[in-house]
Amino acid sequence: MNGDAPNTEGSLKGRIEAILFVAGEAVSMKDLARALQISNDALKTTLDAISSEYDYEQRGFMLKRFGDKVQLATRPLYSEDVLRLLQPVQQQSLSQAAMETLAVVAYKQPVTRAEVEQIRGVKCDYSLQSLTLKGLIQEAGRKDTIGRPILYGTTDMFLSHFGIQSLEDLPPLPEPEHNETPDFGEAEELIP
Amino acid sequence: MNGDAPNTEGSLKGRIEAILFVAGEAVSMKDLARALQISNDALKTTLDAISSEYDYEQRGFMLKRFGDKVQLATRPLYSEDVLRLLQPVQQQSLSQAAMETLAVVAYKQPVTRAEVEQIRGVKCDYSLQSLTLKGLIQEAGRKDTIGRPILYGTTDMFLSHFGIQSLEDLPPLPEPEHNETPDFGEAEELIP
Amino acid sequence: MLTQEFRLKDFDGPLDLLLTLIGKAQIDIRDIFVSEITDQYLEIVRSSEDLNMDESSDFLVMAATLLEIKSRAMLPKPPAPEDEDPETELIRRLEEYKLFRETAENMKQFEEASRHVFTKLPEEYPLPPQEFEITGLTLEGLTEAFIRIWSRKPALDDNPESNHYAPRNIRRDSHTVQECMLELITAVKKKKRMRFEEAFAGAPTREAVVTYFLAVLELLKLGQIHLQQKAVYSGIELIYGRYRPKKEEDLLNAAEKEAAE
Repeated sequence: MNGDAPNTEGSLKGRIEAILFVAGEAVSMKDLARALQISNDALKTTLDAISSEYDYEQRGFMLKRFGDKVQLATRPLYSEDVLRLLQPVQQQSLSQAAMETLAVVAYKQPVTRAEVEQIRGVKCDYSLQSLTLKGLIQEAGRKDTIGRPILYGTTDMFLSHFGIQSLEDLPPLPEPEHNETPDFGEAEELIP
Repeated sequence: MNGDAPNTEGSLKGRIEAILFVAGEAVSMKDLARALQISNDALKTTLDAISSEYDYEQRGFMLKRFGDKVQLATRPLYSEDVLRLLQPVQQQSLSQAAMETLAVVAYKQPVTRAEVEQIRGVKCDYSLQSLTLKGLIQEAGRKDTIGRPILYGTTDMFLSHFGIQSLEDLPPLPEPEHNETPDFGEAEELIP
Repeated sequence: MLTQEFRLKDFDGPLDLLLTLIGKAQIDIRDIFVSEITDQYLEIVRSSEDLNMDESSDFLVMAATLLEIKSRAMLPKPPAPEDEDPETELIRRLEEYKLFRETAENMKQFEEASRHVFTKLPEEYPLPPQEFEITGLTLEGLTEAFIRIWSRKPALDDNPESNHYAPRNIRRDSHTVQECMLELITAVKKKKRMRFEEAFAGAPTREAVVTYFLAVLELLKLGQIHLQQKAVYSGIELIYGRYRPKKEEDLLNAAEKEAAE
């Protein structure tokens, strides 16, 4: 800290801070100097001092200066903290339905909704949508067939959630009892 | 200034400042501690440090603390500067009637309308209603008696309106003038 | 004249007014009652004709109390009463009220000080999409989920031997509407009339019931049968052929109706 000794009348810095804080938006230097009844040069010097003080101490605020204007703003360094307060991360566990859908997408990707539904035997619109919102799956192109349905695949966030580097690290599926491995290509033809 | 050495990751003080600046409104200590991922105690210590730093340096800001909440606000010392340039909306002061009703509620809470009226000697429906609308008082349960009348108590907004941290900061009730006269059995309970 | 300085709307009630009068006259609360204060008080009550009812009743109570006190003071003292006499009670209430009025005054100073504190509005901060922290995700869970689907599948199939991915046979519907119509119309034609329930006698399954019902509706539409119910809730009968009114006017009405349509 420099020699900004406290005194009963407050400090020029304090006066400027109070004004900029309440203003919220950018204030013109001209208006500021007039309100403080000081010269433009004196104002500039003090703004420089405040600015470097904020920067040096890495305060939560910084002075944004552009053109003739000056504005109090938050330091970008702390934006994550701000976000964490404004939008706390929501903890959720996956429902059994969502987990099954995710399993199908993970092992059979890229896969269409109809294919997932056929394997699970139930409608999967909701769980596919919810998994997409949670960032675990995403659209991975379109299938070159009638209606060009969306193909789903897993995301990088999926890998990181399961702590694996690539899809190859997924545990192998146990062999089905009937050795015929499912063939999805043909499965569609079942339905005339 | 104390040894809040700048570092590349910023400081806890800076993080708190940034959050309070963006929030504008009062933030609960619980939410703040969660966003910062620190303990309540660590938060309290840091808030105390920020607060005394601001006070010592007579910065433009101060920490307004009431109930479980904390808010960044301007130092009253600089209110003239703020008013001169910005003409912000000043909080309205209460009417005599409302202030008296509020005083009774503040010191006797939880208290029923009938009890307030008994002390003030007039009907208080209107002032109780208007204080409730202003968010200064609120229903604080029901009295376990005939008719189960509403009990009134003060709110956090009440603390904020009077710039105090807790009910303990209220000025003590003045001593009755004639200590020996008449029967003040009840009146003694007035003094918290 | 002291009383003319007071305008009633500035006061919030009798206690308030009384305290103000006491303050103006600089008289100890305990010495007020037979003094000129009561006169002033009554004078105010008398001179204000535009009091509203609530205020008036408050004032009347206070006036009555004061009058009682005044008349007591003029009479020889009766033996000490058991209850708190009105004078003591009024003093007590005034004292208590006075405390709160002074406190309200103190609180005003706090309020005034806090009026010089300003806050700012929240910043508009663009928020990224909501982040979820998903708990309980394990690779084991993922494979288990897949196995679960696997093991559930055969049970759903018609043939437990086949797995889900083997070709399935899709059977033809056992009952078609046409078949049911033919069956029903043959039966009704033979019997002339038939109970509604009887029409479904040959339906072994829920699907078949639906098919027979559709067949009844279809026959009705084509005019091959009509339905008759003798009273509300009584049995419905299927009758062969289109409904033909017996009376001439009915016939006429029906003809008109048909023409209108």
